[in-house]
Amino acid sequence: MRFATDPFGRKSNLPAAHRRNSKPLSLRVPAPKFRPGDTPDFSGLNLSAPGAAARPEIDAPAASMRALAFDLIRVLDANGQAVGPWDPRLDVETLKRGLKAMQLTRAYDDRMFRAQRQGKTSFYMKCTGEEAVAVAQTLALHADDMTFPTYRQQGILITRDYPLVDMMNQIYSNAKDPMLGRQLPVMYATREYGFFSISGNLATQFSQAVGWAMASAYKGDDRICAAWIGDGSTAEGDFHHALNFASVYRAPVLLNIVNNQWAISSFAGLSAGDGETFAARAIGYGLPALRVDGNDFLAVYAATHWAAERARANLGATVIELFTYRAEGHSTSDDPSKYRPKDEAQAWPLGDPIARLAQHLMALGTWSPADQAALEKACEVQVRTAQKQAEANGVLGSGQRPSPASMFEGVYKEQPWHILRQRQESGV
Amino acid sequence: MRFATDPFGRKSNLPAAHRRNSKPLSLRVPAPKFRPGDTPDFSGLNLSAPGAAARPEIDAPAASMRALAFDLIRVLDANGQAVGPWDPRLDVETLKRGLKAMQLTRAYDDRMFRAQRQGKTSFYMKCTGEEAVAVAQTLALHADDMTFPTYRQQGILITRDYPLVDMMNQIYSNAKDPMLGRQLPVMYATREYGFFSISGNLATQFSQAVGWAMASAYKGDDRICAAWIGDGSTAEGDFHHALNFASVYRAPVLLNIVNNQWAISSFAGLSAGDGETFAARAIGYGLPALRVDGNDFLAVYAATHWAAERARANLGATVIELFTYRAEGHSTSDDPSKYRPKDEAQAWPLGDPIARLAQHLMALGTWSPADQAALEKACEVQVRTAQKQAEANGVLGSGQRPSPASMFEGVYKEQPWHILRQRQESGV
Amino acid sequence: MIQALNSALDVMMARDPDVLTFGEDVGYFGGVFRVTEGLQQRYGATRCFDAPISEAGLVAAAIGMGAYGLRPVVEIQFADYIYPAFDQIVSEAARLRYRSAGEFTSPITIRTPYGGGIYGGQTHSQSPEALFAHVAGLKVVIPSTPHDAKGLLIAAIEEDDPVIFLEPKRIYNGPFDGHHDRPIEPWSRHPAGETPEGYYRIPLGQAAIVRSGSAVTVLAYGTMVHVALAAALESGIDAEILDLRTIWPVDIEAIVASVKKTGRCVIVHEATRTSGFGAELAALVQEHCFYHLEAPIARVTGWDTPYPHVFEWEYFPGPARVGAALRRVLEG
Amino acid sequence: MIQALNSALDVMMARDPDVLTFGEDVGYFGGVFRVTEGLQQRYGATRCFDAPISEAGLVAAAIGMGAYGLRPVVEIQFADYIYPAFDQIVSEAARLRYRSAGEFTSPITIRTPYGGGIYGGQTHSQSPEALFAHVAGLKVVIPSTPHDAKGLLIAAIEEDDPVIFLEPKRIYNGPFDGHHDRPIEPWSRHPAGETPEGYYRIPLGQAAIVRSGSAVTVLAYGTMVHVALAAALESGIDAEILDLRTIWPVDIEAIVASVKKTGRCVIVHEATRTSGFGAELAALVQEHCFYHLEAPIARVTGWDTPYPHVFEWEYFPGPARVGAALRRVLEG
Ligand SMILES: Cc1ncc(C[n+]2csc(CCOP(=O)(O)OP(=O)(O)O)c2C)c(N)n1
Ligand SMILES: Cc1ncc(C[n+]2csc(CCOP(=O)(O)OP(=O)(O)O)c2C)c(N)n1
Ligand SMILES: [Mg+2]
Ligand SMILES: [Mg+2]
Repeated sequence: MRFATDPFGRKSNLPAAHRRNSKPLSLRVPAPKFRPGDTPDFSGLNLSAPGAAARPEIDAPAASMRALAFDLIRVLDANGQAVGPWDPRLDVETLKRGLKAMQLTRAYDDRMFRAQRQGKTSFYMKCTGEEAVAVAQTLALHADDMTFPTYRQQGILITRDYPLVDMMNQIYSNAKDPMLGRQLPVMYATREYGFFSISGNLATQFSQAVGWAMASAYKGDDRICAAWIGDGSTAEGDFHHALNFASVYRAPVLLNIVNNQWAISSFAGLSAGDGETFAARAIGYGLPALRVDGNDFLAVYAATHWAAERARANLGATVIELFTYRAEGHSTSDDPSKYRPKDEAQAWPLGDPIARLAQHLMALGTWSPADQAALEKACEVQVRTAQKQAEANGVLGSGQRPSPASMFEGVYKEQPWHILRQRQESGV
Repeated sequence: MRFATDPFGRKSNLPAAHRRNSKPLSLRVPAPKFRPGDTPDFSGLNLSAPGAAARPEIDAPAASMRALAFDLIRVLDANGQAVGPWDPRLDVETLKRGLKAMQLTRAYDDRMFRAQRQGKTSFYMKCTGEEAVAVAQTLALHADDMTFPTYRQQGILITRDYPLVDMMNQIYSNAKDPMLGRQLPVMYATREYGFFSISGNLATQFSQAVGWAMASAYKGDDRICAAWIGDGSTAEGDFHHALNFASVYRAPVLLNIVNNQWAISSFAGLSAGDGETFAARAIGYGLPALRVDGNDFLAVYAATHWAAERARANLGATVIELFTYRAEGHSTSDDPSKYRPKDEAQAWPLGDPIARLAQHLMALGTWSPADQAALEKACEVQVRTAQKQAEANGVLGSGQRPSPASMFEGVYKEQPWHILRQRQESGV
Repeated sequence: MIQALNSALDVMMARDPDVLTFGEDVGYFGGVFRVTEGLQQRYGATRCFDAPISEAGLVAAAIGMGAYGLRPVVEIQFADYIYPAFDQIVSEAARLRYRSAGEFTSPITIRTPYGGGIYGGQTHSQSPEALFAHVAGLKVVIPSTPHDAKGLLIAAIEEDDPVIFLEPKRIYNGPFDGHHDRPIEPWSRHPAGETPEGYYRIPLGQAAIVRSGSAVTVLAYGTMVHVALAAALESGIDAEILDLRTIWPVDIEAIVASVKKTGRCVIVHEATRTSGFGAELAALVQEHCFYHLEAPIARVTGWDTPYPHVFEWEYFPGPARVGAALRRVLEG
Repeated sequence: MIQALNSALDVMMARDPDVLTFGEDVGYFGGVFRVTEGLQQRYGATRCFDAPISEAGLVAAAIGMGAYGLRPVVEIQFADYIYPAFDQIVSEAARLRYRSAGEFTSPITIRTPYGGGIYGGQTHSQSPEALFAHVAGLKVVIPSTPHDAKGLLIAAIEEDDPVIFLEPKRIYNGPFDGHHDRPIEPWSRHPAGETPEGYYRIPLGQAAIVRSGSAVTVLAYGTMVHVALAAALESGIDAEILDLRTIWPVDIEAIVASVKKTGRCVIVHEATRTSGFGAELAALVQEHCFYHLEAPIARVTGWDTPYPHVFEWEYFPGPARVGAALRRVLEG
């Protein structure tokens, strides 16, 4: 039993009949379709028609609905009409609440972004164009359902009426910052509002959320839990752990993938694999997957509600891909014109979530351009008022901030000897 | 915009129409069907008929062959006949080579297991019942293709004619141990034979293999690479990283999941998710998946060869699930009768890979029970002869071992000052 | 020590429905070292269960459960396999209280067998305690007897902060003083082998003086406590031996009091030397006792190599090496 | 320093087709700190490319490439995000040569910006060097000037063992001595800001005496070298300042020679104190220079808390704190 020699003179144990010359291999490095200078063209995008995706019963087996991982759930059509089985048939009050929360989120983002540019804080991150994700999803959950967000779901807090002033206090690291000045701006946390501490380390919350849901199930509670992750962050191991644990223990959790197509300068093709959807990841875990137009408030609401009902019925987790577009830079430290066409956001065919919901309300005859202008104005005023209040507590660098001694507290429940001595050494 | 109160007296922002009483949740902890004392019954198992699975062209798009992730590629039927499109039509010489390598692997395992029981080494791991995986796959690769194995692919070394004596020297940590006594038994490594250093840390090799394949592609080489992982180990993040990187960079790598249904005492349901196959994991990455009867030498060969041709043609990675059964304990430290029925291995409907290939050869008329008995005897003799030679170099505890000073070498290419001083301090 | 740890889990699961435990092979099988044996039978599969082979996943699940309000105890099968969970432990569990200003905490316990002496090769023998001692927000506990193991594990589970609980697997079944060539001693013959029934706790952060002496202070923990005792006995040196029990926050008062008394100090651990926890101990001792020190502080440790299978006893810092250090420091 | 690092990569990619580099956002965009700017254009997308957000995955890929025979250089976007890759670094890259008896090696370089001073909060400010110094098989390098950065990075890429290359991001664009309230100085005005063109190397393992003195030895690296210089200048103390440059294996001869001369030692680093690399330095110094020491070795470090956003300058061990330690040690 000796090795044969293959055509390259190397030893080979492959039977001669199957041996072949092989051409040299080459490394494929994928790249986005459009770079600065290119004209973005999304016409090749394969989007399901509004109303086309099927809506299974919540207790249908995951294996029976694999197609939904490749379709796109859409409710609003080009005229702002709600169509198809996923229409959540929301009352106008709820629609208006959603519109207002989205508008407020956008106004808040704009002010805080500007505040960073004015040197009032070190950093900020907007969710422009993605407001429907956090807002519609929060509305479709109970108020005491738990959330494990990323830094781009400020809309949860806003929808749950967490005080804007407290959010701003955090952004400013000022004397009333609920995070005591310890955290980078946007890293909110509030137990009362069911909003888990945002981590600077991507993806870690995704598998933690599954643990929270397991705990809720273990205790016979009836609260479920939702987690969010970015398209780029799905490449981390935590994503895999989350789906596996959620599947194995049938945890009552919504695993939301916010596919805004960018991860700083990296396009979604670096984490999605070979042209596949993110929702398709769920298939291998036996989890149902819904792929949703993330800029369609009604579709997002409906999918979330479906998944929440499924979780509440003890049927386990659902993976939801929210297909959207990051309309602005990654953060105040980013300049997207360096890596993508300037006008790509405008070219995005699924539009803007606020404009589309407003259009729907108008199509229903309960909203007008004047109403919309008034809402924009009202939100701006509300944000400005809050900002004034927050700035009275200080901005970064103003000196109005939590006591420096507090920096030595809370590492542990009780301060151990070494931290006490370090505080003494520090002289604060 | 205030919170409403839900029926539980908790604040809720869900519109009244959608609010519902929910029953308490409960935690699902999955368990295997059979435990000690139960009678194993695999009759419910959904196995494709031999010959039934379709065989696509190697350049077919992954999306067109998703069904193969749920089917089972089988070639040998109950009578030992090769049937269907996956029949690799191997010549008799290759079949006999495979049979011999499997038989030798089994004989080697038996002797080394016994050696551990005799106190000649600290530890051993068998691959009984899974021999077709390493042997058929190795035969379907070129001899200089790279392999990133787990501890259960000793069959690769045996198929590639790595000296048995050297394998045993490693098991005994003796004076001629190629690993210089540094490693737990079974942690072989040999560059010449294209066998990567086995890691005690599960799953790490899976994503490393993708890096190797990327390097080969980057260099315009024509060698491809294969990696193995156990069913249980797929739960590690490295599994996810491997599939993602392989997909993104279209790496020429075979990603083999050896589903032997057990991970020490844990059943495959803890890593497979909700009743799903392991092959199905590939779908979400846009990778083709083949699910194969791992005890069917011909099916394993054919699937591996298909995937290798695909990789060589620069079409990227394939995920192969090898469905088999771990017929013996996890290792010499394990007692499987503590957690599964004693006779479960016998009840396994897909039989034993050696017996099945022998049956096939007999059906072809080129093999007889007497030939088989002679082969078994010959393998036993070969192993015993090697064992004698190896034991002449020492066994664990015999004192015949590499020089203790060598323990301070190879941490770095050159010995730094601190390790030199530690060696001096140690007095060796 | 296995029974003591099992009893601690049993006691806490009986007392507190929010305590649950999971890990690889810990459910039906009761753990590869049998620490969770019988718990699934007693408390049901939802309170003691198997986890996928995903150390990061199971620690993350524990963090989520802790955020909910439970007190999960997870097992990492070997300390050598804790690294996949490193990010979840270091970036998440350790910092959660601080970063959320107390909104969320991580009252979790991570148990894991560690250390060598069992011919486990480089991936069943490691001692990673220093890596965790460096991380603000973690407590690190290492018992050296069944009595302490039970009391400390109960205290760890009751802690409102994350605890890394390292179990010296070489002494799971009996004290081991490094004389690998002598017959194995069971815990039943050791005074601290006996474990009181029911609930008791040994507060974290308190060292124990396991041998009083005046010539030199030995700082040790885990298996090395027994090695140090043997070395003292065999060398006839009047060593005072401190069993740190909690690595961090360490009992600085006990250390300083002893070294000020003896004027000399030997530190013993099994982990690789460089940047090991012995370095911190040496730094602390010289910071606090500089003017009392009569000789350089000596470290007796594992060598700066992976743990080599066949050189187990050349690697292991046994009583001969500790004895030599004691003599050196006395001569110093 | 950015340009110097970029130049090191450029030089090595031009010299050796087996050198390639990848990481999150390093390809088209050139890295969030622009260290890889222009390399994709110059060498093509298969030699400088974006990786998925998977630190473990990209380090594993590098290990596989290294096993093949390449010399990959990977970037971890911030050192704070290196923990997901911890297992691949510690269990795999570090031990591969040893465990395979040299059959396979890991000639890989892991570059990552580290340290605070940029208002980055707790996940853009960490200094994890001690965690890697504890791991046998790794080398750890930290430059403090553009000149060193280039020469050291070239040496690191040429190393046949894995190197953790930590880049003090606070001094990417200019030396920073801790006086955050003073105008920013660019590297162009600093003598070591100039970088020779083309290939040159600074061997690993050699410290540099950046200031001679006789009163006290300061051991520092990275940004802290500049802080220590400022402290010496401002205090008027005749301090000898060593820039370690390679953290491990450290230049023990340079350290011992200096401390034996001065009899006093102050160690400065930004990482949390407990079990930080300063502990190892303190232990080594007292082991080697005990009889020459006239005062306790002092450590000036980050506090044992996460890096707190608004307390950046209370946390950062600036020249005032270093100066106080110098005085304390001189009085000691
Ligand atoms: C573990 C880790 N790696 C890298 C980073 C740096 N980083 C911060 S945000 C980001 C991009 C995330 O993209 P995505 O997940 O798509 O979320 P998006 O920003 O688009 O909402 C990166 C790489 C990090 N914070 N944590
Ligand atoms: C990271 C890590 N975690 C845990 C272990 C302990 N361990 C060794 S083998 C094993 C089971 C592996 O099962 P599987 O992947 O199915 O492979 P098989 O043994 O069945 O071939 C476990 C849990 C390990 N070696 N490494
Ligand atoms: Mg994104
Ligand atoms: Mg298995």
